[in-house]
Amino acid sequence: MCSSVIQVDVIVPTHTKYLDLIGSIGERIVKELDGFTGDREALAYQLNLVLTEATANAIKHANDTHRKDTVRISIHLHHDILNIKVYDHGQGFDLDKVPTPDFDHPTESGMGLFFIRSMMDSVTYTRQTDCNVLEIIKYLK
Amino acid sequence: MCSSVIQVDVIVPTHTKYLDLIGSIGERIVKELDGFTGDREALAYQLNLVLTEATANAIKHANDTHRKDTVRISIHLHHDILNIKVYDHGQGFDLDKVPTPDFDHPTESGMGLFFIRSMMDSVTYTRQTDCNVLEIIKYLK
Amino acid sequence: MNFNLEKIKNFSVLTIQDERIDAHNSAELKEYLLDMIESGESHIIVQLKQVRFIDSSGLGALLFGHKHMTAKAGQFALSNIQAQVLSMFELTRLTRVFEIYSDINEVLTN
Amino acid sequence: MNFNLEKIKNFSVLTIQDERIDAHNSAELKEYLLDMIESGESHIIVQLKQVRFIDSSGLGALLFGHKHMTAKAGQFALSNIQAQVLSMFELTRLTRVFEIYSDINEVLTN
Ligand SMILES: Nc1ncnc2c1ncn2[C@@H]1O[C@H](COP(=O)(O)OP(=O)(O)O)[C@@H](O)[C@H]1O
Ligand SMILES: Nc1ncnc2c1ncn2[C@@H]1O[C@H](COP(=O)(O)OP(=O)(O)O)[C@@H](O)[C@H]1O
Repeated sequence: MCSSVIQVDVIVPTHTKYLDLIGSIGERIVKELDGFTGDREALAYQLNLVLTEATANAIKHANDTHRKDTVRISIHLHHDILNIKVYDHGQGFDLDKVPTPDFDHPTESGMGLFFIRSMMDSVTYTRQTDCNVLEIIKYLK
Repeated sequence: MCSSVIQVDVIVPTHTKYLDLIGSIGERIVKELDGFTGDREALAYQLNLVLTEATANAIKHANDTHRKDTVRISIHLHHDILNIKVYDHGQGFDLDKVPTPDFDHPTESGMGLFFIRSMMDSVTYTRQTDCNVLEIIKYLK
Repeated sequence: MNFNLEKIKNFSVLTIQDERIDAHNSAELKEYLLDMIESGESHIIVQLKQVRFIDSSGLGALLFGHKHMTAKAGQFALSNIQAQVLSMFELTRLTRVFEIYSDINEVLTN
Repeated sequence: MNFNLEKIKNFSVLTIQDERIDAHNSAELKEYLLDMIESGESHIIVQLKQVRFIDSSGLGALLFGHKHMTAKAGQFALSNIQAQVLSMFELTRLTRVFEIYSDINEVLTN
């Protein structure tokens, strides 16, 4: 237990039906932000979206039959820093190689990480020994 | 990571302003129950209430200045078993000695554990080396 | 907590404008009721139409109002309680203690 | 996903009756649009009034409908998009791709 103001850890089966739950929890946490002077509704939407996109990626692109088929998401709010981690057990990927969508020739997929990057302040993906972590940070002030 | 269907762990400061968040998360989880044939709205209310009462008790009755002032709540849904744990770092109490409210002479307090016991199937309170745990179980079928 | 206080006939109608009464705001409700009673109100109706959720401390706050009011031989009524909230009163047999009306007009037109 | 399909004048108005379009139900939306197009509908309006939330896969499903329809020289329009949802179209410049109406009557009365 560290001095995080709010910490929510969720584990759900790797199934898209749980995206709504994850997104809603994120949206709900926005209500608890003290002293946030920005557009709360926009932030609630953004957090819902970012959690939805990141969790959907862990479900879609990181299937692994050897591990338990669950996905873990952690949301930490520590003062004005919002930190989201989404863990997967797939083969991993190189975040730096994911291109920005070509807006002149839009395609049906490939917009998820673009949204995450546009809305948040820092996005990293690291391969650890037993899992991969997509870490997303947003500074609220 | 075990085979829990849904697992949500929340840590918040020991402040009553977070009761709503905790209760709302519980209420939201009820939406995800597959194949629950009972009254979903009533169950959502009950879960909200039970989480609110248990967390409020950890905040009100178990203040401890030596530990970090946070309260941890875990909600596990494993098939048809809903398991709630609320951790506190106070001096603890004897759950068996808490009397049923006297309905002929109602008082302003002392109804929280009565609600928890009436609505859930099993309630235990155990002192562990580093904390106390109120564990609540509800069988959903 | 957000309240709306209205004088209708000889009643003071207190409408709770929060969806939730719990340990976070019940002390404020208690204080507000105490202030009303001490300032001489003798017919209080608490309208709970907007309240979706009440916990044991919320019931306690209302019981506090009821006790103080009846000690002064005044009237303390509750109205427009939502179904799930009402079941909390039923479980604790508080339906026998409180004067409860399904609609505020039932009290006002009596 | 819950849809409501109505024929108004020569338009097929598809109203999405879910508040949320995400990776869980976007494939169903795609299939439904494909079925409509393959069965010969040539003027489709997707009404999004009730949609509070859309993710990238939801935008993808609508883009799929747009592409298939325009390939057949048909009309594919969107209407009544909520503000937050509209901002997703703006961020991806999809406002330049889709025919978007703030109200369905704008299309119907043209
Ligand atoms: N957790 C992940 N594991 C493996 N690959 C991933 C993961 N997340 C994203 N990717 C890769 O990055 C690409 C871009 O992701 P994204 O922008 O979300 O769009 P989409 O999921 O629609 O393809 C994906 O197609 C996939 O190849
Ligand atoms: N986590 C706890 N730590 C210590 N004492 C507790 C705890 N939870 C409950 N209690 C004791 O049990 C009593 C009954 O609790 P409850 O039925 O919730 O009513 P209330 O909190 O209104 O007194 C409390 O007054 C308190 O003495």
